[in-house]
Amino acid sequence: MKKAKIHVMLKEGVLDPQGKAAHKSLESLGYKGIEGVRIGKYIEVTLADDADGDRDKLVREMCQRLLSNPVIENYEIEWEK
Amino acid sequence: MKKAKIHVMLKEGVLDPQGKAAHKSLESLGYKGIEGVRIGKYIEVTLADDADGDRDKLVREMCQRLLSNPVIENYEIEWEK
Amino acid sequence: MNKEITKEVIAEHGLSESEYEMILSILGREPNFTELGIFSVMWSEHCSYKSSRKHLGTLPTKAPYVVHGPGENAGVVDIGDGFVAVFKMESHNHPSFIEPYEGAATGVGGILRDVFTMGARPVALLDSLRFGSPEHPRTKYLVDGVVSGISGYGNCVGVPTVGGEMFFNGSYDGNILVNVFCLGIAKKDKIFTGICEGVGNPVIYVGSKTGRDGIHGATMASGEFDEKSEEKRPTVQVGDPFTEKLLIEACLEAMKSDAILGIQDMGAAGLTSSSCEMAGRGGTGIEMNIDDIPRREEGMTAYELLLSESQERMLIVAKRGREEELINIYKKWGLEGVVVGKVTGDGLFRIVEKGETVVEIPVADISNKAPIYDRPSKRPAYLDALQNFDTDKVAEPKDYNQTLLKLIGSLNLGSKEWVYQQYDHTIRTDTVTLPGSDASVIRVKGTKKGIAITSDCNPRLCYLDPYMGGAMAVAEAARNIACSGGKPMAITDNLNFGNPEKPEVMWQMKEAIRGISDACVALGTPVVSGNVSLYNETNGIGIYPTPTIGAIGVVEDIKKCVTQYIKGEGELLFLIGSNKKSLAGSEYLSLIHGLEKGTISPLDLDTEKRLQTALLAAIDKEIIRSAHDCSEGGLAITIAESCMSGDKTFGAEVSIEDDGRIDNILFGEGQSRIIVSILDKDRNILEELFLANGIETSYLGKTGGVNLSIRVNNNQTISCPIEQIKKAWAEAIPSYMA
Amino acid sequence: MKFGIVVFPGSNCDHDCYHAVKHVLGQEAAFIWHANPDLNGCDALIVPGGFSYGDYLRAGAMAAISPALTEIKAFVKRGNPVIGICNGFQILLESGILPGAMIRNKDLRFICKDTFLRVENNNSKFTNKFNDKKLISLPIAHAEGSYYADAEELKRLEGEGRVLFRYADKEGNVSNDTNPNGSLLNIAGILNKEGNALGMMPHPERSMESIVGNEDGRLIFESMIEAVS
Ligand SMILES: Nc1ncnc2c1ncn2[C@@H]1O[C@H](COP(=O)(O)OP(=O)(O)O)[C@@H](O)[C@H]1O
Ligand SMILES: [Mg+2]
Repeated sequence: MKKAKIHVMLKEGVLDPQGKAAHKSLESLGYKGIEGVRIGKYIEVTLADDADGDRDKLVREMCQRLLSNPVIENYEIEWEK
Repeated sequence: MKKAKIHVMLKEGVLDPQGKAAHKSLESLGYKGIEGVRIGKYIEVTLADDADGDRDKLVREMCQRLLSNPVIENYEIEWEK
Repeated sequence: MNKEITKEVIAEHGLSESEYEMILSILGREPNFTELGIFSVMWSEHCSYKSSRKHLGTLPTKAPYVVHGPGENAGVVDIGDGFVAVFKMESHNHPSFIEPYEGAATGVGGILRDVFTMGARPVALLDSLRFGSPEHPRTKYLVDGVVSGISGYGNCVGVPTVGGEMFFNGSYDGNILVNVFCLGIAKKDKIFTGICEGVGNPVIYVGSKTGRDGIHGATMASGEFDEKSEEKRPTVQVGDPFTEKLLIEACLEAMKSDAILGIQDMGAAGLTSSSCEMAGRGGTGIEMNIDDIPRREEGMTAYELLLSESQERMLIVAKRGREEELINIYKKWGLEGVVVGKVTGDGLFRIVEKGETVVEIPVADISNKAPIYDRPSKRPAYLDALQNFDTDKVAEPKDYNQTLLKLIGSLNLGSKEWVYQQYDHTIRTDTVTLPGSDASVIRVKGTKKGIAITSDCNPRLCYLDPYMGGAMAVAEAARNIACSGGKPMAITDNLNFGNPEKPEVMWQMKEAIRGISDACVALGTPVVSGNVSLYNETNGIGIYPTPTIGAIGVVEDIKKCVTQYIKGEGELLFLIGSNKKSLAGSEYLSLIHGLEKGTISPLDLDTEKRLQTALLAAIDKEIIRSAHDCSEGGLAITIAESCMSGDKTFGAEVSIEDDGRIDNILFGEGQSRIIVSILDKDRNILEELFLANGIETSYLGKTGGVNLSIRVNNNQTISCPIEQIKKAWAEAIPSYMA
Repeated sequence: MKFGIVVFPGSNCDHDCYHAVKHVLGQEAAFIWHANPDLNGCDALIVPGGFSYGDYLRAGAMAAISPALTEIKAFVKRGNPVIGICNGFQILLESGILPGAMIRNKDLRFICKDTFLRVENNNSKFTNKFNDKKLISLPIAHAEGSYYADAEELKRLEGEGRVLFRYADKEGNVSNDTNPNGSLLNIAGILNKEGNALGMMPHPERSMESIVGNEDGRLIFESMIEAVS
């Protein structure tokens, strides 16, 4: 549990102008059969070897306090094996 | 092979001002043992069921042409199972 | 690093055999690899101006109000009331072509540092942009990236971008131009220079850590493009405007102490050129310990640290004993400050790594013995054929309404609002004249004054006649300043050309410089700073010669500022000036007929000077309601712009008596022409004032109604709803970019 | 009266706000440094625009967790007026002083232009000087100004008269065409429940002097002065 890989995505129902724009651009480049594009953030937090405590809880807290905005975003944490 | 999950990250050695600022900010919240924070993009491209051809090649091309900036970024594609 | 110095290594560093011989004689020994790298960047075209220096020396640089001319980081001009204007223009052409967002963004960062390093607060930016033809597959992507990059950086640091230029032409398909101008304001007695003085004084490094960004960046900017340039891609730097903003505030705060003796940004060739230039100016030496340089990555060599072009870094020479105080100011702003060396008296640039000297080069020789070339020049053979083209041979259009709409709806003549709306142009609350007029005006808080700024150059005219084109760029810039109510004071030049090793390109540059020189002398606007960008050439195809001129002028009373758009119905429209023009080099001939040929209508500098003097006198009398320079697109386009570029749109009834071709009357281009609008009661004052200065005035008509109607020799030639014209004009760029 | 102007690293409208209240309106003004915020003696606060912490991650996110915000929250709790402008609005949202969030402008680009604003409530601490003026013009300059809140929250804001400004046209009509950034319900400015914290995207401090635009912005600061006295 050294590197936390965090995905932050806009909640369902919140307009994703970036995803929409990318979708449109891809279509104008000639890519047809695309159903949807969504764009979010990918954050890697690497912890020091000697950081102690419950690492998952720690990173979850970072997400809640800073890395995501619960009004508009969801996040998911995965740990690099 | 319906939903491509794409991670776009700055290349090794390219300045990541966002990650740097988030790192500092987390430290000021009192989180000590953080070695590094890197921030990139996470993109989901969902293809229509009837989109044909080599899907992986297709999405790779999209990454090269639009979704990533090959000059300073690398990308990785994973398919949702 | 002890890589062997072979012929290949020398060639890779862009050094010629004779240049290498010179290095051997300077050092009295073989250089090591790091030293070779240092000579390579310091003697690159970009840093040494080796092809242009000889000719730059002919530019006029003096006036009683010039405080610092070329040679400093930026030019400094006294504007009275205890204030100076500090300004310069710089190119970031090659990096912007490779990575438009970061290239343009770091271009903004670099020119800002040139200005605040002099102790001035940056107060305004202009961006002068040239792109390839609209049909070229990369053009849209480049426009989008460059504009976002300028917007992303400039907006974040909080400096308004208040104007610029945008021109599309096939000659830029493989080499776009991104020239950025920055204006700063400082107290006259608080100017700083990049000088290294006082043996034993500490040298302090502040700002971002050094990474492997843009190593060889300077060499890249001086090498012609070819297919292989793709491989040089990782040399692009990434900007961090947030750090730049902190650096501005920290530097301006640190400068309030009297602890700083000299300060300079690390631009092209980074630590090497900043330290060598500072020592060069002070006639001193400098010694730095490479182990102390803050770095972003492990395992960086002295070579990399010395040549890196990481952004947002500065070098300071401080008074001995005051270093802690300075470092604490930077710390307060969240920035690193580290003592990395000291000023020495031995005139050497010395780098120490782990206690061992790894570089030792005489500072004076790096700059004084830098090669200067008097490259051969030759008038291009194709010019005769181009100039001899008879523009009377082209067919006249049948429908002038359609022609007008097509022209005004083109990318070159269409509204640039799409661009400047992405730039914060009202921050700092000093933008008296917003973008969308001939020149923008920035208020100087605490005075009644304003500073008018503009950037101009018509590359097509420079291509057809580089001497005239160069002079015209200066004249147009000064004219735009005058139209806004400012007295032209001084200019900065950004000379963009192709490969100087070609005699034809050299000739273009020499001629353009000669034209700039003559115009600056005649108009009383010395050159106080500048930049040269050569090798703008891909696979042997060079850009049109593009000597971009950035100009400033002083508006004595900002209440008297004039804008280009009509203010109400019933204003009288006048054409001021001799009305000499030609189709040669016009936007009309290029867009409608696909021709860029002919002998352009010449500029008469004496007439130009009298025109501007008279205009400023009329503005001072407050009789001018609007003034608009008649440039690209000619008379009809200029009148249309006057009618629709303000908040409100007005029609106009215009009648012209003139001989010659109708398309030339409406769309022909010439110098020293201005469209003004006035109130009926001021007609006599206007006519007498210009007559007294030997300048013609012709009454054109009145504003009002919903149509733009133009009669030529009593024939209705144009009659079109002004809203329709405005729509074509406003939608040109948005619909292209959509 | 004394205005405190909070300065974060990356704030860049701080000097403009200072000029507005100090030199144009002749009030006392002081910069409040984010790291050691001393609000003693301040009657009102301005959280100015800019790019605090570079706007990296999310606009306003890092400023919202800085020590200054603890003080600002307490200041709001005590009932004192606080105005967050542009980035300041984003900070008030991120810190939870105001409800909702900002997302990127609908066309993703930064927009700098004059906008007309319909004044929806002339009775607040920030609009009491408007009398019957229902329409003002102020410039916007932002890339993330598209206001978002869930349906319930929007209903509450509307019901409690807490939507203060809406993007309109020069006749005061509010429609999709007059929405520059995709903001829900054309929202340009909102109040907290207690009515003493305002967040707005347009820049009143840029409309203080007719030589550089108009003077509509004065009304907002003058209303704050009125509310305090
Ligand atoms: N790249 C740009 N960035 C900002 N403003 C621009 C840009 N290009 C043009 N403008 C503005 O648009 C207006 C029209 O430009 P232009 O036609 O070049 O003016 P002129 O012919 O009077 O020099 C000017 O106010 C200019 O400052
Ligand atoms: Mg021009």
